[in-house]
Amino acid sequence: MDFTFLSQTMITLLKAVPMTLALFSASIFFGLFLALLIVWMRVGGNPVLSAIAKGYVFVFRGSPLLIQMFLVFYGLGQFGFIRYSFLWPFLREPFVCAVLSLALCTAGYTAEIFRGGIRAISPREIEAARSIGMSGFVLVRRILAPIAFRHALPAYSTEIVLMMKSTALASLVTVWEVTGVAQRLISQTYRTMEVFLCAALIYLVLNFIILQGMTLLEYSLSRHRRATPAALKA
Amino acid sequence: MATMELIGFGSTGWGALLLLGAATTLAVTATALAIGALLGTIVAGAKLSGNWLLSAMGSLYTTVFRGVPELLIIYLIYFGGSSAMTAIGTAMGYEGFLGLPSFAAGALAVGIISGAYQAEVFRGAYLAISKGELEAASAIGMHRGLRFRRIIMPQVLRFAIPGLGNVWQLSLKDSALVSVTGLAELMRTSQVAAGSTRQYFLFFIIGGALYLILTSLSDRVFNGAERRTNRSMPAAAMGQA
Amino acid sequence: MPGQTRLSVRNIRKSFGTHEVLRGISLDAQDGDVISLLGASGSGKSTFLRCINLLETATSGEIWVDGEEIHMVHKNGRSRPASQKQVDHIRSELGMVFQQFNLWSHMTILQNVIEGPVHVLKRPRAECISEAEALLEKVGIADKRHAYPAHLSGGQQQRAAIARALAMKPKVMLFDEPTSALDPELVGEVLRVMRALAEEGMTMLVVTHEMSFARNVSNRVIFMRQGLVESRGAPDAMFGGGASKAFRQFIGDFGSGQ
Amino acid sequence: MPGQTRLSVRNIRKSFGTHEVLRGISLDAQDGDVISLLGASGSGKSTFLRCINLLETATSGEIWVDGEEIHMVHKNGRSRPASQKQVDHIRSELGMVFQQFNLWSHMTILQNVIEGPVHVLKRPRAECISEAEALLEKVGIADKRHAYPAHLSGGQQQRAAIARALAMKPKVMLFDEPTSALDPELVGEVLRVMRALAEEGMTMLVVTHEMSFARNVSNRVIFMRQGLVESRGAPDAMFGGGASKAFRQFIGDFGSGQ
Amino acid sequence: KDWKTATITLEGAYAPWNLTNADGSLGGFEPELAKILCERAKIECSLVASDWDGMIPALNAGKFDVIMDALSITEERKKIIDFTVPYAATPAAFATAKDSPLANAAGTGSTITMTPGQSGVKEIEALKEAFKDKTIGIQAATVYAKFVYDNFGSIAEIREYKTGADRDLDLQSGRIDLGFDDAVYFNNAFQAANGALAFTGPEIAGSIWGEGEGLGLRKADTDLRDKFNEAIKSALADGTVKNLSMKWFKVDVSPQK
Ligand SMILES: Nc1ncnc2c1ncn2[C@@H]1O[C@H](COP(=O)(O)OP(=O)(O)OP(=O)(O)O)[C@@H](O)[C@H]1O
Ligand SMILES: Nc1ncnc2c1ncn2[C@@H]1O[C@H](COP(=O)(O)OP(=O)(O)OP(=O)(O)O)[C@@H](O)[C@H]1O
Ligand SMILES: [Mg+2]
Ligand SMILES: [Mg+2]
Repeated sequence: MDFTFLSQTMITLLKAVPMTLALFSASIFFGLFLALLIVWMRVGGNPVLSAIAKGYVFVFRGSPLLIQMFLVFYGLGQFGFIRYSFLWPFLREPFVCAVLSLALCTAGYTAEIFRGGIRAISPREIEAARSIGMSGFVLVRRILAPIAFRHALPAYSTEIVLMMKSTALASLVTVWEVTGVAQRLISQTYRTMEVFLCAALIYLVLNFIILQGMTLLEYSLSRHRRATPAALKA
Repeated sequence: MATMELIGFGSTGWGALLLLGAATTLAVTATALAIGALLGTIVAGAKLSGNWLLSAMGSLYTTVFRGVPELLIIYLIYFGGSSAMTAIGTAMGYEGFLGLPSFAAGALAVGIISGAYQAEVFRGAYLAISKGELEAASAIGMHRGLRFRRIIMPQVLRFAIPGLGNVWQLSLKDSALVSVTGLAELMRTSQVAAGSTRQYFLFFIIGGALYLILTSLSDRVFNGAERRTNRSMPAAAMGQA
Repeated sequence: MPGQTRLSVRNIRKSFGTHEVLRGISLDAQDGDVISLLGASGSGKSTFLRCINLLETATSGEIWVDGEEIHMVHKNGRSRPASQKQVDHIRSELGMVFQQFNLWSHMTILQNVIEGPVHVLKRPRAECISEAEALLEKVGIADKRHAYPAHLSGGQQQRAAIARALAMKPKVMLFDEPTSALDPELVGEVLRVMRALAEEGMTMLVVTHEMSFARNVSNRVIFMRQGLVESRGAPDAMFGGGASKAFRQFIGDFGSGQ
Repeated sequence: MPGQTRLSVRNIRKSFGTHEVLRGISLDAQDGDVISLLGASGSGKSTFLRCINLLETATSGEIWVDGEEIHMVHKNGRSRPASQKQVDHIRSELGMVFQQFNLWSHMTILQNVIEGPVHVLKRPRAECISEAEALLEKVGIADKRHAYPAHLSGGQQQRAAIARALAMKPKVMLFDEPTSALDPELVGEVLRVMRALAEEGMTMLVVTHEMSFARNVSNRVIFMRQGLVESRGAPDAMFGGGASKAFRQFIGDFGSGQ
Repeated sequence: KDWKTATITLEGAYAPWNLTNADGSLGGFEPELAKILCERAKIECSLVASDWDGMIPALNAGKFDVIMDALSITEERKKIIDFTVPYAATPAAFATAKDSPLANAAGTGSTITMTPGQSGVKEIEALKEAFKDKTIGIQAATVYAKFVYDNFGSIAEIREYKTGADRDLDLQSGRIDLGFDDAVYFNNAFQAANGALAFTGPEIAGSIWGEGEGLGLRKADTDLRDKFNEAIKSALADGTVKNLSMKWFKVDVSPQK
């Protein structure tokens, strides 16, 4: 084992971590909003909106992110009307495009995950809410969302971890995050395994922290299912 | 016109190669899903077992294989696997190189990853089963295995189908990374076609469309399964006012 | 105030697939009316209550709450309420206690009870909490207010469900077997609570198997059979032997015994 | 045959956290014994039944079924059964009807009923089906045999749960409020079924709020209060006024009225 | 080991060096050259396509014996694998949109020669003046990338792409102003861009780009390397490489020495 090489590699890669985190948090943030909008369209009962949401999920969940990102970044620039529109100053920026395509993609997945969570809610509890006059937003906020979120949490933490790894594709559009830097190092040094192991370690640590956080969240949100209520213990 | 020729099935058309790529992708993904189902069941069982050692091992598996970039796992299995096999071969007196075939290495790698995701899906589905129904099964003396087969499995499948649909999608796309093993699946075929003809947008769009076709086929399968398992659920509580 | 019609149902029908569960049921309830709904298992009692607050949409028929008709639209052979707003408003005036309790599993008992007042009626939280505690006291589970539903006994859950419905201070209450999981002592107590509510003028529709309640607390009895009203009348008349043969057979011992 | 001890419970205790729900309960039941378990809501009746068939593990105490002791191991202050095999075997001889029914939601009613006989007792399927149909006929829901639990009324679900437990032909039956969702006519019928079972020699432990059952069908009554047996005795003695003050208050009207 | 057979890998998607035909067969400059080299070395070769990313590890893992994929001979790579003598060496140049104000910068059409580490070349100084504050796109981790960083890093914004093709698309859409790469590669790219792109400034040749492109082999296989060295030398000497080069690149890429 060549420790000087490993430590140098590690330092180089660590410098790219802030970029990875920036891509990650921005795309999770916007993706979540978009996903909520899509779920709302999907289950809201309006057939037109529901069909649009279905189509969205189909396209963004069904095709590889690599292709989506390529088309968003390189494809949009091929159209004159976009190049000369007010959007171009934004779309010109690689970071914006990377976040845009990451968020568009995760929104499709997240929407499906939350829809699954909603399906798992006991119909009886929904009825009880309707019977006191809850509907629309209040019903969602007070009953559906908390229960659905709790059900969806394991799948959603998976999706978040996936997003962390998906940021790796951003080097395709000249945003150099951890994986991109690792690949660049590899094409300079050809020590594939060592460099990749360092990168893997970084992702593993980042994801481990996220998963641990999600597990804690899951635990604190499932007090009602634990055998003995904490209140009775102490 | 030139476009139609490029994606057609004539001597200058890429149609046949792209379809072959799609079929390879489908085969890799399906094999991986089967491997993953087996691993996922075992790992989910370990995590739910209540035995701390087993559940720690299960957690380790899901954390590592979800947390480490897929590409690396594919590398490890493809290159690491053949180094190991070559070493064993040499020890047994065989001269030269022994390798996992690309397809086997790719499907195994994607399967191991998919196993981590399926484990989480199964675990979530298990937790969604009504406790009362499990108690009712214990109360008539169903032993573990029977309870698993008769009560847990059917309900886990019911709750897991949407999640499995997601895992299928993931594996479909992870299979695109298998191209580093030299397997000509859909993604690599699209890239080769794009690079050889310099028609990048055309072939990426065609590639994307073929992925969507694969998705819609698999969606049909999963939706059908979902509908069938939903017969026993009360009429849609969500749909109406 | 007395004599004002709170709830009026006209010729409600409901089918599940080809199975017609309700075959034309009508009913009027004034302020302070306590109506017992009796009937064999599967005769459609729960379905009838669920139709009134629109958890099921009746295949046909009219429903008026507090003088206001619930508007329905009919399309492709299915009907649904015209305005969600109206439905929400009406539901907040109709309390419901479910046969299976349907408590929200992710909330403690106290949270279950204040949920409606705080988030639907938008009343101040502190006020709702003190009212809720009084209600829980009344039904005898104040000590369980921070427990989750899964940790309660059947009877405790049922009482929590009653408290949750009462916290909304509805004008009309729909009870689906509100004492099924209770012991005789508690039954007596819950019935006392209900009697007091009736005296305060609350209108109540109660599905029950508790004949003593039907006889002693309610002022009208409706006996359902196979989706139709088989007979109806004042409790004394019904239990006094003046009712149909089917009803006499239904109440069995209870009719003859006393 | 008479006189053989089927079920014997010695000094069972059970705590949830610091809350001691059962504080030392003992019981012996012979062939054909029908024991009514009465008690206020929250007094620990369901918990007691659940401890007997080990759905909850008692904190301490001994349980003997059909002369066989259930072996327990104690480790780090927690106890659990020593042999899962023994537990499974014993459970197949102990029938249980749950307060919340707990039907398997992914199976039709008929499938629910034949599940145990076919897959636990490994009896021929055709035979089980015809027996199951006879049982469903007996409890009056034969027409619902191909429906799923979610599509049944409360009373129908409860009867399905009873049929499911009986299909196992257990030596001892544990009933948790088996008639709570039933109308008086059906209550009468279900009690008739239970009386017939008792005559065939089945041992039964019945949590009930149905005083007429306790008085007329059972041969022993146990009254629980705050996790202890407050009083026990023959029904005539208990209801005849010889019982404790707490019991007299508990049964209220029923005691005085008749 | 007695080399009767060998497996040669290439990407099959880097036209015109190597490409895949629609029927799945491999074509381009390198596959045709490979055939000739193997004949001369008396080795039966089989060509397999594989992914660029996994190529060098796969070579060392033993999946194939030779890499022939426009692989530049560099010091870093020499640490991991062995190279034959070069069979090609190409100049590099800037490209820009034909209608860009940067088109036809000073020296367009001429060729200058540079050595490693050389600075103060007057043509380059002129370009620095012209390209001030512009954005230059390069392919990451190439010798060209190092050159651009060294000479233009202080005056222009540099953006790194994973592939040259991606960079060309951005050059067309105007997201970047200039690209810098292998001139032979650009020649081919300009055709695909339908004449929207053009060279600007002089072509830069010489030892600054290293020795050129050679075959990559495992370090242990020196005998195989020697066989191919002989074959390459003879193919260079009798003009075979030049003919193939004119066919595929329209210019001669054989190393000048
Ligand atoms: N899982 C649990 N965790 C904590 N407390 C529990 C749990 N299950 C039951 N309890 C508490 O134990 C006590 C006894 O409950 P149990 O269900 O045995 O009562 P019960 O006698 O069956 O009452 P009911 O007639 O209302 O069904 C109750 O106070 C209840 O809150
Ligand atoms: N969602 C449903 N789908 C199909 N059939 C249903 C559904 N809900 C109820 N039914 C049927 O409608 C009939 C009436 O059910 P309902 O629940 O109204 O009876 P009930 O009078 O409340 O009986 P119980 O006293 O047993 O609760 C029953 O035969 C039941 O099987
Ligand atoms: Mg009902
Ligand atoms: Mg109970």
